[in-house]
Amino acid sequence: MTHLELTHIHKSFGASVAVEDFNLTVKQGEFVSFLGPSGCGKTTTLRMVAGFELPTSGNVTLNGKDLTYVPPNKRNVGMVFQSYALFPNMTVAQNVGYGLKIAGKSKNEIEERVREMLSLIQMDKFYSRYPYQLSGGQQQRVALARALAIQPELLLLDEPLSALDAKIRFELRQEIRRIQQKLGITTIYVTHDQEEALSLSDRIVVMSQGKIEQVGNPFEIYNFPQTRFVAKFVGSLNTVTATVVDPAKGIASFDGINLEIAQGLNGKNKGEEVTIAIRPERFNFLAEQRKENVFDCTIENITFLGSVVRVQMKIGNSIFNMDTFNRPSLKLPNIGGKEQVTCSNKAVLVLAG
Amino acid sequence: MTHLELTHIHKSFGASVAVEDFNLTVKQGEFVSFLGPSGCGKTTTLRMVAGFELPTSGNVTLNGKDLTYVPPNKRNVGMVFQSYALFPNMTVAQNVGYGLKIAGKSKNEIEERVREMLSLIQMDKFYSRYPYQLSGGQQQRVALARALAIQPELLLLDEPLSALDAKIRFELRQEIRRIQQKLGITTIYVTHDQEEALSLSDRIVVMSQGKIEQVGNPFEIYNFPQTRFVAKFVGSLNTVTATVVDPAKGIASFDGINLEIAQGLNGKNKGEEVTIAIRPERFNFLAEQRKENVFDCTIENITFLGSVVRVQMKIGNSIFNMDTFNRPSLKLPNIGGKEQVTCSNKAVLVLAG
Amino acid sequence: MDEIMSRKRTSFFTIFWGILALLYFFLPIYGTLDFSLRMERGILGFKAYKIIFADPRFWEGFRYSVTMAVITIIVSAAIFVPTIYWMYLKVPQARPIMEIITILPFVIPGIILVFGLIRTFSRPPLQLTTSTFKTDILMIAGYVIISMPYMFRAVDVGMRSIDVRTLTEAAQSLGSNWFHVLADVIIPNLRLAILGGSLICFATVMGELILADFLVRPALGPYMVRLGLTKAYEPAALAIISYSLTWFSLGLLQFFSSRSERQKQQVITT
Amino acid sequence: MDEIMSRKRTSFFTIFWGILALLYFFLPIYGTLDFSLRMERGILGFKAYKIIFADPRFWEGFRYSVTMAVITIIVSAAIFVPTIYWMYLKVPQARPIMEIITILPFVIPGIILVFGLIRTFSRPPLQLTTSTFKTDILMIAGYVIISMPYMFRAVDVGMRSIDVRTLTEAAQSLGSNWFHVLADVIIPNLRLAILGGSLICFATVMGELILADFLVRPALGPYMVRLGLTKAYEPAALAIISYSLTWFSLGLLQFFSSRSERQKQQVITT
Repeated sequence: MTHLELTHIHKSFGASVAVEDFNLTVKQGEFVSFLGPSGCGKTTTLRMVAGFELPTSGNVTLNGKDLTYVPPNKRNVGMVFQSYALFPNMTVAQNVGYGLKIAGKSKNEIEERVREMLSLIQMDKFYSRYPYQLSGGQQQRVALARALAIQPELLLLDEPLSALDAKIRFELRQEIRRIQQKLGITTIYVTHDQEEALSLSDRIVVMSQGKIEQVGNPFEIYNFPQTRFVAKFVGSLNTVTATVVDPAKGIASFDGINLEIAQGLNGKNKGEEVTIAIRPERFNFLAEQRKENVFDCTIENITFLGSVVRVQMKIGNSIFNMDTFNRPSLKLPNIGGKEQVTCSNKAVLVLAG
Repeated sequence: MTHLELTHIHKSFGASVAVEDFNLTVKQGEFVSFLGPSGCGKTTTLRMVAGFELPTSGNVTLNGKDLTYVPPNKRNVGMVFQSYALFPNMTVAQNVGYGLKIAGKSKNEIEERVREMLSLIQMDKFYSRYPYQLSGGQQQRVALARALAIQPELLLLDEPLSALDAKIRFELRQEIRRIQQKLGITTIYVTHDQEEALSLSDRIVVMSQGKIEQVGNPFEIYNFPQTRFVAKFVGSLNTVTATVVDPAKGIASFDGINLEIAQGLNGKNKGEEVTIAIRPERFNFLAEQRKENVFDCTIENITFLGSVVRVQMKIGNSIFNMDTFNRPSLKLPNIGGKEQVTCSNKAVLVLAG
Repeated sequence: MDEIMSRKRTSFFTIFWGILALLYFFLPIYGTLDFSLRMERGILGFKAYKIIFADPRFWEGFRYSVTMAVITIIVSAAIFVPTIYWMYLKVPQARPIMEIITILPFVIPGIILVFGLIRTFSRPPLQLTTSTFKTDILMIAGYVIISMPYMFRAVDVGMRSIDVRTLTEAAQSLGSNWFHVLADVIIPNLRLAILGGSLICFATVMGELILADFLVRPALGPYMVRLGLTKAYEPAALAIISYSLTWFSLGLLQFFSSRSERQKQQVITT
Repeated sequence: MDEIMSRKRTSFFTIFWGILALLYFFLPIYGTLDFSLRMERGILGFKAYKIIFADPRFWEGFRYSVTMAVITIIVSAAIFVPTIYWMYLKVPQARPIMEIITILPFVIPGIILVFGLIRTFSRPPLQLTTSTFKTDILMIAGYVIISMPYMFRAVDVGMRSIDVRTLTEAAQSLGSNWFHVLADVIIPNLRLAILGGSLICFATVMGELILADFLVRPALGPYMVRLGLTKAYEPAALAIISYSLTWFSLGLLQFFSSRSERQKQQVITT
């Protein structure tokens, strides 16, 4: 079932290393995202899959066939670009049909396939329009249809939504997922937007400085980040340096306050320093009687973020953020007031590196 | 305490109306945001306050002085632009000191004030740098310092964070609020980003198509939207058309399912159609025994959005979204499974218009 | 009220500059036109034009210059379109060098350029002035150099307005080879730019004087000068004919560009 | 392996075109240089140069053309910088018209333009050919037109690289009036563009031939042509002198632009 395989991919431009020892196996029909900040090598990796860049070493294999040195126009890979890249001189129909025309298909066949693709993206009516007559979101839909029209073995999307407005981005995201699932096409999606990656992907490859940081499904990536980078890049996070008190029971302390950690502190020594992370939404105001992880805090600031209210609070000498949903019945504490907050011992992460 | 007053401002460009009967009173030291989609007239209104546009009718009054026809260079109003607009030929210090130089201040006075401003934005070390040597976020800080150096009576910010990355946007947002509160300067902030407006402002003016939709503090705007536009634009929302069943008790029904509405349906008649809105985060899986607003639903889809998990469900024949915080312990239902969800009767909004 | 004033001031300045430009450009043209029609004392008539159109040397020069101009355009386009495309795609860092090279004909006085050409190619080993055919090759080479800045700039601006690299990659990922990329995607989107460059090229060659004069070829430029030194009314008529041709070309260009200007802009802004 | 091939191919093409361009441009120059040094049979020497530098008419022409060029540059800059600024700020929709107007001197053959000018201004009511001073005014007017495309384009490109409107508003909100906006913000950021336009302007005027010839003024262009018709080695030397001047100017321009090119680019990309 392995469809696409990248083995020991390495790419350098002169002295600078863009991608380092990249290994990944993608299953037939899987939706994989490359997530990372700009310059992390995600786009370079995608371009090596597309054939626009050649790896310095390593191999790209699709369906068991080595593609590493196959030119891009012989790969049968569909590509969608951030800038849409529709051909301005062609109508929507001509754009969508271009790959079929190049492949030498008959007029009828092209016509039929174009109609089918336009109906898939729900843009039948735009058949004879030119790209400049379309909005950005519509152009990107057409670009998607164009890439899919040639029935590629692989669909590559390079930050396809970055140039669009928030509302259209949200809509088109759902559209992409719907079409991908309907066609069952193996897809690689490059993005720097964690929400896009989390909401779209079967699996996410988090990258930083040319290296893979973590590969996992959205739930794993968000809730069990394996490195400090992943924890910081995906979602927001409170971090604090704590000292190991009891490795066996999983207790560490900061500012003289003890913390219980469900995952434990195996392999750490007493007195060793560890980085502890807690997501803001894992805190709660103390509602019932509890013993573990109850903290006295002073409220520093309260900020509305829309559906979420962020409470900034001081526990010991450290500042933490707590997120709660914004609701009219919410009784917000006063700034400067003393409160008690708690978090589950499962919510406390110990970060590597 | 009224500081800035806009009365019956009207602006048209040829036949098209950009701003219509805009009335607003801003108190000394208040932070007011203009929030709305592009083309809603928010920037035009700001530009009339700055003096770059003249209103077709109406008046702009600052500290009791009519500014309507005063040219922009005589207004003593600080302005920060989306594109930073630093003077490329001047160093950071020269940029910040430019307004003082124009005002004919002495060299020593300029020097002192520039140092003070640079320390306020924590960029003392960048004194002799040129704009091209700074990142976008740093440039915008300098632009802020430049606008504040002349000790303006009013600070105007026109989408100052739109050109920046998400992480820097978040940081600089807090920085702007900190400086504004420290100096106590009356501020008008134009944005299309609801999160920015909600997190920064004392009051928000929501605009659409040249008209004010609602004026209120962030809590009011989010939790008690007065118009359908505000409800849709700020936060995400489930809407459904329901029929009034019992105006007195506040009961309406959709797809044969009854809904209890705490705010009531006064003034509506039985059988009348109303638009009902519920925010996704107001739904919960049924945990305890309840009578009102318990719905049988079928789970349609589950999407990770980072800290939030969005559950798409069908109640009757209508699709609703429910948001819950993403936590490892969360027991997510199966897609296609039957569940019971509930929401408080206070969570049900009746939209006007 | 103040706004009305500001509006008025704006349009005052616009009109002021507009009238000044009109006077500056069209007074000479009007003068020439008026003069060209006065060959027969006391009446306005086309006598000067009739004389020119009856002169076989005019037609010879016209035909020769048109032929040269068309060949120059074809050679220029064939050289510059693929070269600039290649530069955009593969060696964008070569742009400053290309700019300097193509600005040279602006900067180096025309006479000097011509002297250099003639000096080099009228002696062995590269003697090109021995037959009219070889001389015409030299003419074309010179014209290509002289018109290079226009062609380069026009094509360069055209290339810049499309995203050459991404369009190429999009076409490649759909199965296109280099030939198809150029023929289907790049050239159709440069049509207007190439047309604009060609028209200016055309006008330049039609009016070129020194090269044709020194190489003793029957082009329109030397004919006009000779006419100007010996006759009074005919050169004026010739000037008007040349103007009309130019305006006609410019009109064509404007017609095509305004039709697709909106396209381009919208593509860029969306 | 394939990549190495592709790399090789790229550099092969680059080198190929580079050599072709070098030959095309520098073979004539080399030929001219070589020829100019051979005035004395059998030895390479600077005799032709000495003759030119000893000729008072050369110095007269040189001085006259430099003066004209400098005045032309000042007049052009004084006309175009404020006009283009105004256009960017208030009437951006006038841009196509401005482009057409400023492209005219490219498109209208030089001779025609000169004919028109002379025809109009050598008769009442605007007779400007009665004294050398008035004729010089006419020369400047002509030069400004001829060099207009370069000056307009250079300043236009410069304006486009800065955000004229926002910078103006930023300066205004800090208390600047129009004069200060231009002097403190706009012109300093256009220095390079104005310099570039001025250099091309300079080269154009230095090499201009027809206008000076027809108005019988002692410019360098007609001097060169006269020399070319009567002498053999001196024109070659003159060509080399002119080349050197030009390259020196271009070098200056390149020096200034490469120093601030990085600035500009970084400003744009951030």
